[in-house]
Formats: sequence, C-alpha cells, structure tokens
Amino acid sequence: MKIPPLSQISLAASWLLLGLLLAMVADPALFTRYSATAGAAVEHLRAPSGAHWFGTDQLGRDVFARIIYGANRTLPAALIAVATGLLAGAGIGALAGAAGGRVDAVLTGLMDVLMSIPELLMSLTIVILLGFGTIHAAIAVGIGQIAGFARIVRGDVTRISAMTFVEAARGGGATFAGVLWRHVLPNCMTSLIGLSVLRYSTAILSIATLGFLGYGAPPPAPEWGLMISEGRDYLATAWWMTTFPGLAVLLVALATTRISRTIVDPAGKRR
Amino acid sequence: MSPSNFRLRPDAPAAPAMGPVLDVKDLRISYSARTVVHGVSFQAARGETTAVIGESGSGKSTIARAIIGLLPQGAHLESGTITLAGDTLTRRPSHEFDGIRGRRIGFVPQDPSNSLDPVATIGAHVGEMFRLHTTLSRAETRERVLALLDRVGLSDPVLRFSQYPHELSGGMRQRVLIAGAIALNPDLIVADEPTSALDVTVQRQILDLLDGLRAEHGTSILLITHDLAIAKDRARDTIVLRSGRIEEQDDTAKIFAAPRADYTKRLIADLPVFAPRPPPADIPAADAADAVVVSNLRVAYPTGRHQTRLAVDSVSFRVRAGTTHAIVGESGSGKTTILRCLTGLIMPDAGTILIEGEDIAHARGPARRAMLRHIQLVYQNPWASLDPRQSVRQIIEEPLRNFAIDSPAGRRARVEAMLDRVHLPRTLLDRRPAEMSGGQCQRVALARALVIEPRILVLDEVVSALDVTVQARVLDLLAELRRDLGLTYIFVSHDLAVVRQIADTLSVIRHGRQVERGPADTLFDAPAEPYTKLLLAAIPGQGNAAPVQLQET
Amino acid sequence: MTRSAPATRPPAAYAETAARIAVRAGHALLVLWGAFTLTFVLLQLMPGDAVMIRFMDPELGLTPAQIAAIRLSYGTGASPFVQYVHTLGQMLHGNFGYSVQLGVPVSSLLATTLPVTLRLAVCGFVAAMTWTFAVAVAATLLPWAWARGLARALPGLWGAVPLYWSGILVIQVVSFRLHLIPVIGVGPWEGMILPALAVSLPVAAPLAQILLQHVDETANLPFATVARTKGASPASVFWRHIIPNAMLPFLTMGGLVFGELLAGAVVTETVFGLDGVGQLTRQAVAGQDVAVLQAVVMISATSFVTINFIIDLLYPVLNPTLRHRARRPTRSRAS
Amino acid sequence: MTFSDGSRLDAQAVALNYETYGKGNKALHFPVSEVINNFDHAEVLDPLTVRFHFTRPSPGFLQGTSVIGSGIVSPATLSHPFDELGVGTQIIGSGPFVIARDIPGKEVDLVARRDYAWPPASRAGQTRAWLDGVKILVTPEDSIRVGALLAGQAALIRQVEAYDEEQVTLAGYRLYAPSTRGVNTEIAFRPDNPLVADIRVREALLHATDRREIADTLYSPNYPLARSVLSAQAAGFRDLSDRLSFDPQRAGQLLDESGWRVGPDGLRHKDGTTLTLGIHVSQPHPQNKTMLELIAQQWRKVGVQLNVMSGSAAGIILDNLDPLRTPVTVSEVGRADPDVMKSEFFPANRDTLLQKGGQSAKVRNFHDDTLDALLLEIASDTDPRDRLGRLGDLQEYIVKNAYTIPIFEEPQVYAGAPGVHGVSFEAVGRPSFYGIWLDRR
Repeated sequence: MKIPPLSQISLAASWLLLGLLLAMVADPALFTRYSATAGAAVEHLRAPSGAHWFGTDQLGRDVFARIIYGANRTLPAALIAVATGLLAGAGIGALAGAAGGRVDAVLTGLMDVLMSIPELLMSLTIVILLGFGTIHAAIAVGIGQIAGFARIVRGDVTRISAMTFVEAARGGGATFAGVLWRHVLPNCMTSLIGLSVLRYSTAILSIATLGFLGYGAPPPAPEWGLMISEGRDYLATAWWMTTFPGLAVLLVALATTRISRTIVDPAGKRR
Repeated sequence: MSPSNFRLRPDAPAAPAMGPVLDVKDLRISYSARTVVHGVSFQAARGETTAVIGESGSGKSTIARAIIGLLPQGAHLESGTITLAGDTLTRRPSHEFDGIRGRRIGFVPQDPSNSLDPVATIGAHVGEMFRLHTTLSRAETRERVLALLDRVGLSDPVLRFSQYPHELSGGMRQRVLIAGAIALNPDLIVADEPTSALDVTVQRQILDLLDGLRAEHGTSILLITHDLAIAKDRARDTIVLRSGRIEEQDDTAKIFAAPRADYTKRLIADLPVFAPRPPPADIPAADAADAVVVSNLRVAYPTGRHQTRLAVDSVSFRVRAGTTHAIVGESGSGKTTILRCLTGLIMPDAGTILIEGEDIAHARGPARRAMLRHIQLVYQNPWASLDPRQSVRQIIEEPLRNFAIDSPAGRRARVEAMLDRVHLPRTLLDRRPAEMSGGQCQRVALARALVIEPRILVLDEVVSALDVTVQARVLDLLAELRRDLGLTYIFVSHDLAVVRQIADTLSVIRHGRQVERGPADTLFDAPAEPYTKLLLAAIPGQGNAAPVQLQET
Repeated sequence: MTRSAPATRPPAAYAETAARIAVRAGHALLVLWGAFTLTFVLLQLMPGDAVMIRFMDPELGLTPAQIAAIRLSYGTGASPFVQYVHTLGQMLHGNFGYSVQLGVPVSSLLATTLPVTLRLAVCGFVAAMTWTFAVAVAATLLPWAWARGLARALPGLWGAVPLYWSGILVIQVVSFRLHLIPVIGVGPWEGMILPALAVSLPVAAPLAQILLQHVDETANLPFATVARTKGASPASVFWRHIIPNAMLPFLTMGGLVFGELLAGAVVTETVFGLDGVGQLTRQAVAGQDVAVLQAVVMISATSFVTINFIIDLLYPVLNPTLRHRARRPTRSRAS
Repeated sequence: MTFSDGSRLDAQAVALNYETYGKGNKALHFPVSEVINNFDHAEVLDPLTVRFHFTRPSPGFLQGTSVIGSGIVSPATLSHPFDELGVGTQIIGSGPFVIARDIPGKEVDLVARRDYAWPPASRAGQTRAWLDGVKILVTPEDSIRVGALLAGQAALIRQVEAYDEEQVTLAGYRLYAPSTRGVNTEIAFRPDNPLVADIRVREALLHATDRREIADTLYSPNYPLARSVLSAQAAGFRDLSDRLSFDPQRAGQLLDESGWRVGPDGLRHKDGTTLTLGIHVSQPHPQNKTMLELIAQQWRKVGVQLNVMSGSAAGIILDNLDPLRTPVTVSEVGRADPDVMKSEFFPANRDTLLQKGGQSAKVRNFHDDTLDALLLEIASDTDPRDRLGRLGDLQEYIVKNAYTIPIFEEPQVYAGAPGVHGVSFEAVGRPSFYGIWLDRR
C-alpha cells in the first residue's frame, strides 16, 4: 500500500481537527465531565493523569475542560473578528477598486493610515474604548484586519475589472453596479474566502495575544490566551498549564492555515 | 570576426558524419496515469530542418521538452530512447544533461516576451552560454556576444549588449534567444513554435534567419509548429502528430502534394492560405446604406507629462451594410484602438464614427448603451472574454437581462435558439468556460454577442487563438451567420490569409496610419503600397519566395 | 519597431522622476497626518485620562480640585481642538511632550527604549531573512520530494506558533534549564539572541510564504526554463534568475514586516522583560499616557511611511522594466 | 552630614522638607503627604534643631517621619517641579547609596557613597556600605525573575509568589518574608450599595469565606491567616479570630433572614434582584486574581455571585469610586503606626468604605460618624496606651459591623542567593542594602 503524501495527511488531519472543534463549540459537555470554571481547590496543580488528562490549574480546575470550553469562546470570537475585518475591508476595498480615481486615492490613503498604526496598539486602544471582554477583543482584532482585507480586495477588483470578460459584459450593456455584482465580486470570492480562513488563524492568535496581555475575558472564563498568560507564572512547577493551551492555539492556527491553502490553490499547483 | 571563428568545440565528440542527428525511438510519455505520447519514433536529418506539426494537445511540445531533457513536472518518460548524434540522452543524470543542454542542443522558445530574464541585460543572457560552458574571460565573452548579436541581425550590438529585454521588440528578443541558442554551435536546435507570437513580417525574417544559420553552420533544426504553411516553406521532412501519435511522416513536398492520412488532408484543406477564396455571397447593392462610417479618427495617448503619442491618426473608412470590412495590421499598429473606439470604449480625440448614422464616438451614458444593441464586439481570446464563474446559459442570457428583453421563459428560449444558431449542443448550457474547448467558447462568445440581435459585429482576431481546423469551422460559421442574419462585420486581424477568406473591403494600418484601403480583390491582387506587398509576401505557405529584406524588427 | 528606447534618458524623464518623488513624499506626509489625527481622536475618546490614573490613586489622597489643577498644568484640561492644534504644532517641532505617568519627557523615554527595539528588530529581521532563504532554498533545490514538502510546510508552522508561548518556553529551556544564555543583566547584543530567535519565526512565516510564492511563480515563467535549456543547473537558475526576480515583490513585504517589527515588539518585550518601545507602549496604553502613545504611533507611522517610500524609490533601481514607464492607455470611459 | 550633592543637611534643609511635605507646593505640584497630619509650620531654632507646629495634636507624626516618602532630600531637589522627580537621579538624599542611573520602570543603579559616615544607631561603627553598588532590574515576569535567580543571573529578587517558594528553598536559596505590619489584605464592603447595606449580608459573606482554604491552596506559611483588621505584628493588634470563622451554615441562615432566598438557578434573589457583586482585581497584591476567583467559588456555594471584573486602569479607578459598580473591593496598607487605620478608612484619605463626602461623588447615603470619630481620636491621641486601646476598639468596631473580611497578613517575600548575607528590612518590608555583604566562596 502506498502511503499518501504528507500534504494529504495534513489536510485530512486539519479537517478532522476542525470538525472536532466545531463539535466542542456545539456541545462542550460531550467531551468532558469537568466544569471549566469551578474546581476542587484541594486538587490544585495536579500533573496530567488518568483523571485529569491535561492536569489541573492553581484552583484545581481541569485544564482539558478549560481548553474545551475555551474553544467555545475563542473560535466564535475569531469568527467575529474575521467577519468585522472582511465586511468592512471588502466593502472599502471593492469601492476603492471599482470607483477608482479620487475615491480610490482617498480610501487607499485611509488604508495606509490604518496600516501605519501598529496593529496591536490599535487593538489595545479599541479594547479600552469598547471595554474588556472576548467579543470586544474580537472586534478590535477585526478592525486591525480591515486594512489588509481592503488592500487585497482592492487589488483583486482592480485586476478583475481590467479583464476582458468584464469589458465584454459592459459591451453587453451591463451597468457599473451590475458588472461589479455579477462579475467582479464573484470572481474575487475564491481568494477572499482563502484569505478569510488564513485570517481566521491570525485572529485566533491575536485574540489570544490580547487575552495574554490581560485585555480579554474577565476571570474565570477559560480563554486560551489567558490560560497561557496565567500558566506562565507556574511554568517551573506546572508545565502543563501553558503547554496544552499553547498547543491548542498552535494546532488550530496550523489547521486553518493548511485549509486556506487548499482553497486558494485547490489543485495544489505549488506542490 | 567571422562566425566560423567560434566554432569551438574542443571537447565535442567526433560526431558520426552519416546518420540522423536526432533519433527518437518508441517515445512514450505520460502525465500520472494519462499517456500523452504513444510510442513516437522519428529521425531528424543532419543539416536539415525537420518539422513536427500538430494542433494543441498533439503532444508536440512534450516531445520537444523530452528531447531537451526538461519534461514538465508530473510528466514521466515511460519508455523509448532519444539519441543525439550517437549519444543516448534519455535516462541521463540531471547534472550530466546540464553539460549537454546549450552546448549540444540549442533551444528557441515560443514566446520571446517572457523568455528573457527581465532583470538581466541582453549581454548577460547570451553571455551565460559562455559562462556555463567555457572558461572564456569576460572580455572574450563580450566580444563573442557582440559578434553573435551582429550575426543574428541586431543593429548596434554594443547598445543592445547593455539593454534590458523590455527595451527590445518581440522580434529582437527572438533574435537574442536565437543568438543564445547558436552561441556554442550545437548539433541541433529545437525551435518550439519560434514565431507563433510574432507578427507575420517578423515571422518571415526570423525563419529566414534560422534557415540562414542552418545553411551556414550546418546546424540541424527541429521545428515544432502548429502552422503547416511554415512547415511547407521551411522543412525538408515533416512529421504530422495527432493526440500523441504520428499520423504521417515523410518528405515535406510529398506530404503536401499527396497527403495520405485523412487528418493531414483535412489540415491542409483547412489552411486558409491553401483554401480557395469563397465566391462573394450576394454582394449587396453598391448603393446599400453605410452601416459604419469612420472619418478622420484620431486617438492620442499620453506618454509623459506633456507628451502624447498618436495611436491612431486620420483613419477613415466606410462599411456598407451586409459586407465585411477587414482592418489589417501588425501588433502596435493601432487596430485594437480603432475597434475600441468603434464600440465606444475609448473616446477619440478627433473624428467621427457613425453607426447607422449615429455618432457613437461622442455618445454618452444611455445613448451609448442604446447603441450597443446595434454593435457588438467579439474578442480574440475566447476563455478570457467569458466569466469563468458563469455557465453558458448565464453568459448568453446576460445581455438580454441587461436590456430587459423578454420574460424569463422567453429569454430561455432565445438562449437555446441562439445555441442552435452557433451549432452548439444544448447539453453545454450548464457548462462553464473552463470545461469547453476554445472553439466552443468562441461560439458561445458569438452567441452572446448575437443574442440581442445587433446588426454590426466587430470581430477582434476572433480566430487567431484557435487551431487550424477549428479556425476554419468558425470562419464557416461567421459566413453563414452573415448570410442568414444580414450582419455587417468589421474584422480585425493580422493574418492576411484569413482576411482573404472573409473580407470584402479592407484597410491596412501601420503605426496608426492607414496605409491603403479598398476592395479586397484589388488589394490582394494588385497592392499599391510597398507595405501591403510586404505583408502579402510574408504570408507563409506560398513557397520560399525571394527573401524579404532582412531588417531589424 | 517603435518600442526600442533611446540609450540615454531625456531630461523630461528626470523631471518626471522628480515629480513622482514629490507626489510620493506628499502622500507620505498625508498618511502621517492621518495617523496622527486618527490616534488623537481615538485617544481622546478613551474614558478617563492619565492624570486620573496617576493622581487619583487613593494613596495620594488628592481632592478633585487639586486633580483639576494638575490636569490644567498638563494642558489636558483644554478643549480637544486646542489640544489637537497644540500637540500637532509641538510634534512638528519635534517635541513629543511629557509623560504624565512616568513624569519624564517622552523624548527621554524614547531615547532609552528605541535603541533596544531597533536592536531587536534588526536582529529579528536578519534571523527571519536567514530562515526565509533557507526555506526557499530547501523547498526548491532539495533533491527529495518529501524534504521539499517538509520545507514548504515550515512557514505555516512558524506562523501558527503563539509568540508569547514559544518565548516563554525558549527562556525556560535555553536559559534556565540549559544555562546557555542569561536573560537579565546581559550585554545589549547578547541579550538579543533569545528574543530575536523567538520573534524571528513568526516574522519569517509571511516572508517565507511570499518568497516561496514568487519563487514558484517565477520558476514557472518561460525564462527560467530557457535558462535551463542553456545548460544552467537548477541551483544556478535559482540564484541567478529566480531570486533576483522574486525579490522585487518580496521587498515590499519585507519593508512592511520590518515596520511591524519595530512597533509590534510588545509581546516579545513583555515576555523577555526587555525595556523597549513595546514595553513602553504597553505601559502607556494601560496608563492612557496620551503623549507617549501619540509619540509611539508617530514613530511607527514614520518608519512605515519611510520604508515604503524608500522601497518605492528602490523599485525602479532593481526592476529595469519600471525605469521608463510607458503609459498605457488610460482613457477608457468610466461608464 | 551632607547630601550627595555636597550641600549640608542642617535644620534649614529639614524645615524646608517638612514645609513641603506637610503643606505641599502648588506651584511645583508637590502634594500634601499622607502621613503628616495637622501640620502647621516648621521653625528653625538653631542649625541642628527644628520645632514643628501643628494645628491639632498629631501623634502619628513621629512615625510618619520614618516612612520612605518622608526622606529628607536636598533643598535643590525640592526646587524642581514634582513631575521632574520621576527620574531617581534627580533626587538627592544623604544615604549610603547614590542613584547613578535611573531608567524609569526598568532599571536603577545604586553606587555606594564613599564618604558616608553617619550610620543609624543600630549599625553603629559601620561607615560606607559593604557593597560598591547595586543594580536593580525591573523584571515584571514572575517566571523570569525566579528563573534568573536560580540560574545565577541575579543575587536577590523581590516578590516570590507562594507557588515558587518551594523550588527556591529546594535549590538551597533563602527566603525572606518580612511583614508589612499594617492593615491586612482584606475584602472591604461599600455599604452605600444597597446589596451590602444590610449588616447581615456582610456578616454572611464573612462567614462564607473559607480563609483557611485560600491560605492552603494559594499561599504559604509566610502568609499568616489574618486574625484582625490589623497585622498581628502591629502595635495595638487585638486578636478577633473567633469572630472570623468559616461557617457556611450561619452564612446561609443570615442571608435567609435578610430576605435573600436561593432561587432555582442556585443564586439568591430578593424583590427581583440577584445578589451579584462586582470586584476588580488589585494587581499589586500577590495572586489577587486567583484569590478572588477562589472566593467567588466559595461565595457561589452560599448562592452569591462574585464577578471578578477586568478593565482599563481608568475604568478600574472610576469603578472603584462607584459603590454600585464595586460593592466590594480589595485593600491593604502597610505602615507601622496606628495611623494606618485612618489612612485606610478616613473619608479624606483612602476612604476604602466610600463614605458620603469622601473621595467619591457617587456615594448617596452611607456615612459612619462613629468610625470617623474613632479614627480622628486615634490620630490625635497623644497618650500611647490610650491610643492603642482605642485602636483595639476600632478593630472590634470594624469586625462587628463586618465592614471588611480580613484574609491574610501580607508579607514581602524575597529570595536571596546562598552567598548573600546581611539582608535586612525596614518596618513595612522594604529591603536595606546597607548591611548586605557577599560571600564569594
């Protein structure tokens, strides 16, 4: 029997992981009998064992349960982040690319302004403005992503608008809006979806970073970034408190990146 | 310095004086599970040109890549041997082949525009041959390179040496590539469609150059081409490929005189230059109304802050309803600009374009859009002009929706009728462009243009991207449509052989100026202008007439 | 043919270049102004202010009147518009104002923190470049398909590693367990080894992806094949033809990433306890130290704009096809 | 005796210092010192004598002169605006070390003064410090701090969390845990909030808090369980531990009595409101967030929801001034004098309970005149015995009213490398480098 190539294995594993995560978001209780927020204080800082697969934290809460329930919080939040960036960014980018001229110049300038402000500083400021919490952190991360989306969409719209079939559609009597809606935007979709999935993984990392810096959900909410942040104080005595949430972030980011590659480049042309 | 001075091949094995320079035996190549070359065997005679002809998908390029040992990713040599002057090339380790490529096999690629490294100078490009295979000093290399540039007919080699590819025209770039290919005097030059991306006059010159080099150095040439006419003019032997199999291989003259394979017969019959000009079908009365009147059209492009260049200068012609007017010119002549003006995509700086009496050149907004119902444009590249995400049905229906013609049910009927009209099966209705052949796509594009019943079609090189047999069928369809629907065509092309098949009147354009215009018969039979004569002489397939003056192009 | 260009550039070309530079510079200044204004607005919208955070500490026991007086003395009591004009004016004179939180001029804070961050950015960037090219070489030239595939998978992995996590692990293992490199109280360059290592991987990820993408694209262009037909080895084609061409789009990305490194060192500096701009930013955000934040934004925006400006100017130098740009027809109608 | 800038430390300088501390300096932004009460003016009698005048008795004054914020600095220092004193090099004192370098928030370098010759009585005989210099690096990451110490990269570190104590001692390092001798780490109520206005609710929560579990789970023997509002090390301490017992049954009973009934969701409700309290984490206190999470778990068992909130610095300050947002808060003050109670509770000082007319304009009703009167009496009682007696009464009063839930006595935990000797601490746990010497064997 021939062993399938590495890329196939990794892709299958990515989808499998994503499916598992979706199930965790849908019904976390299916995966663990422990509570994510209430622990038995006497059982604190226990190393991984049969009873607690990933060990327990400083208050005796099950780390595995916290990761499961954390998925329930982090993954939808990342979705909100990407949706924010996608909707605003794609809107601005499409407008700039399609309208051209002065509108394009102004919007491009605006995007340059957004890009010139460090993304994390921007996110932190917005979290302070909106108030702390996972959802607000997600929106802040999403706002930080607007410029990136807008640039890509603008480029795509400009490129596709210059294509012959768009000119042909105009020649067939289509209006400006009609061409944009029926031809330009649908043809941007593939790269846009691919970019969104890629951005999803960065959003997870960014939201976790905000959580790490203390701008995420209030305690005792199980948030991956927050778990790593809290766990790092116990690194010398309880390695499991950082290692497992860290691996969770890494694996999800890796899986979504892998999947986004298939969307952008379905034939695997890049080998 | 004479070219013979760099016949240096100190390490070259003494090639057997007799026998073929290239011997391909039972070559079988596959892409994963799909075999694309099925046991092909042929030979190329020393010092001669051997043509391999075939349409797209015939496997001719794959064979060329196999000979130079650079099969594309995924391609797999299943069996067979390739022998070059007695040395077996197949199954050699990669690093060994590196010493053979360039030194013993030269390669001339298809598309000169992308075949030169854009950030390297011309001198670096040709000089790379010496850098890779000899120990010549920089100064010696430079001398050799300058001599080579001179040999391939480039003016001012010293200037060219330090120029970059984008500063050269397509023809000049192809000369540079040829200079590289012959630099080390190889046994064989593999030329993969060396002229298909070039203008007809340039094509002629490049082929003359290759012929000259062959005659001078005794280099053998394997000419891979889709163009039978070129094979007829240039090759001693011809191999006809189809779907990875050899249909026929023989002396070129014999093949053209008495083709044996049906496929070869059809190919030859479909070649415009050999096809008889169809009798002009019921030419409309001389007093028929003018469908299009272009007068004193002028378009300028800005080239700098305050400079402009005239892309089109004082072009005038009129097209009677129901006839075909051809605009002929080489690349950069401004013919595309003219047709973009005709469909209102560009506003001219001066002049008028009357479409059935209305001036489209200065129409705007709704007025222009309304005129689009009468004049439609069909593009050169059938795949590029169709939205890859739309189905055939959506593509053809879209103009109807744009102009709010008919009910949804009525539109569906019109789309289906239109599909019949262009001889496409209705099973294609739900296909997407990527799932169809070029000919099918071009028919869909025609259907889309015709579905809103325009009276004038502007056809921009509509058959240039198609294989010969497909080209012939589309031309037949165009003639049929014109006859049945009473259409007026404006047919833009660089290919005079095709134009001869379809045009009633024509304009010859060069550098934005109208060189000559008049009835097709007059221009083809008795051209007045030297440029028109040059164009006519350059049509391949007329036998190797007197060489066209070798000028830098 | 008409496209052959003269060997020497006409004077008009120089004028055009100068005009282009002027336009780019104007754009850069506009972006800076926009960044300043946007930040100012955002910071004004934040609840509370630095004076409150520092002086409303119950330990100080100041009365509201006293706090109002302090606020006035810092000029933060004035109307937003007056403050805007004042701050902008000061900024134009190179005066970044006073940190309310730390009680020192912002410029002196930057003087101590900026070198640290610059060092980190340069070291991290150099390391990232090394990984990037290593991956590009491995993914293109390694003789075994599985090894090339593995090299291709690396950037994705790097990009997925949460920096704060890998940083902590690196310190624990390299410094505390193996006793290899100390983290505190070490020389300015020695102390950069671990942080640069940690920061380089996530930075290398997008760089390597972009480089690989363009290497692949370039490798598929006919000229790469033509170079092979001349007898050049894959390695020779890679270094002499593919890399010089793939570098062009890569450069832009490199510039962006370097700018992000300068400003985005917050996490690295937190984890490694470095006293750079990132740490300063973090403190300033927490303390809503407007003057400091405004200065940080201006510095990173300036570096962003400058790097892009330089790359813009550099492009025609590296890419001969851009040197005399022939205008394409632009007069297509909009409707 | 001279300042390190060469100027003389004489009565003139002392008077100027106290004038500034006691009354502030508006022009230069100097605030009035928290520890000096009722100050009127200083009078120079001769070059070595100063007489202080007060508007009212100020018994805490003597102790107040000994705290860190009351250090005598050179007159030149006081002529700088307060804002510019953020950099330590600007502050010129007369001690055994001079600040040679100060990068705010990052690093302080101390260099020994070679001409130092006026040691305190406890160290009579020593002249200059044994150490040539001290390099203090601010290392905010706990794990890096401990790791650096254990890896030999630092000699002495401050703030060793309880969970790291074991690995420090196991490695043969020495722990120091001086007490801060002040108001213990406590949960303080804001009775202005109707939810905790009822003493029975406050008392219930006091008994619902399992302080033993907190100490055992999170802390170490270096964190003694609080036995009163004040530290057991403090003068005037009165042991009230029997009133601070963990008794969830009693807690439930008290809540039932006050009308808070357990609903189907397990939380207590009354008249449509739920007994949900908000609290902000107080970053400077050891493991404060974890402690609050644990308390939240404990209170949840009696049906009370404690929300541990997070927010920006400004948001926390504003919330902490609003009894409706923060019906409970975390507090602790280290100072070795009975006046520490006034610092903690008096409306014009920290006003931890938030009384009407105090720090917050958001308070509507709550004020406790008895409490205020007690605080003022202690502040101005000049008879030490009497004063300590009143202090005991005050502690009883606070516990009786269940105004606060004292949790533990907060130490400052340090760890030193084996070769570091002579480490000592002042009254509230700050280190003294003067007597430290290194054994380099």
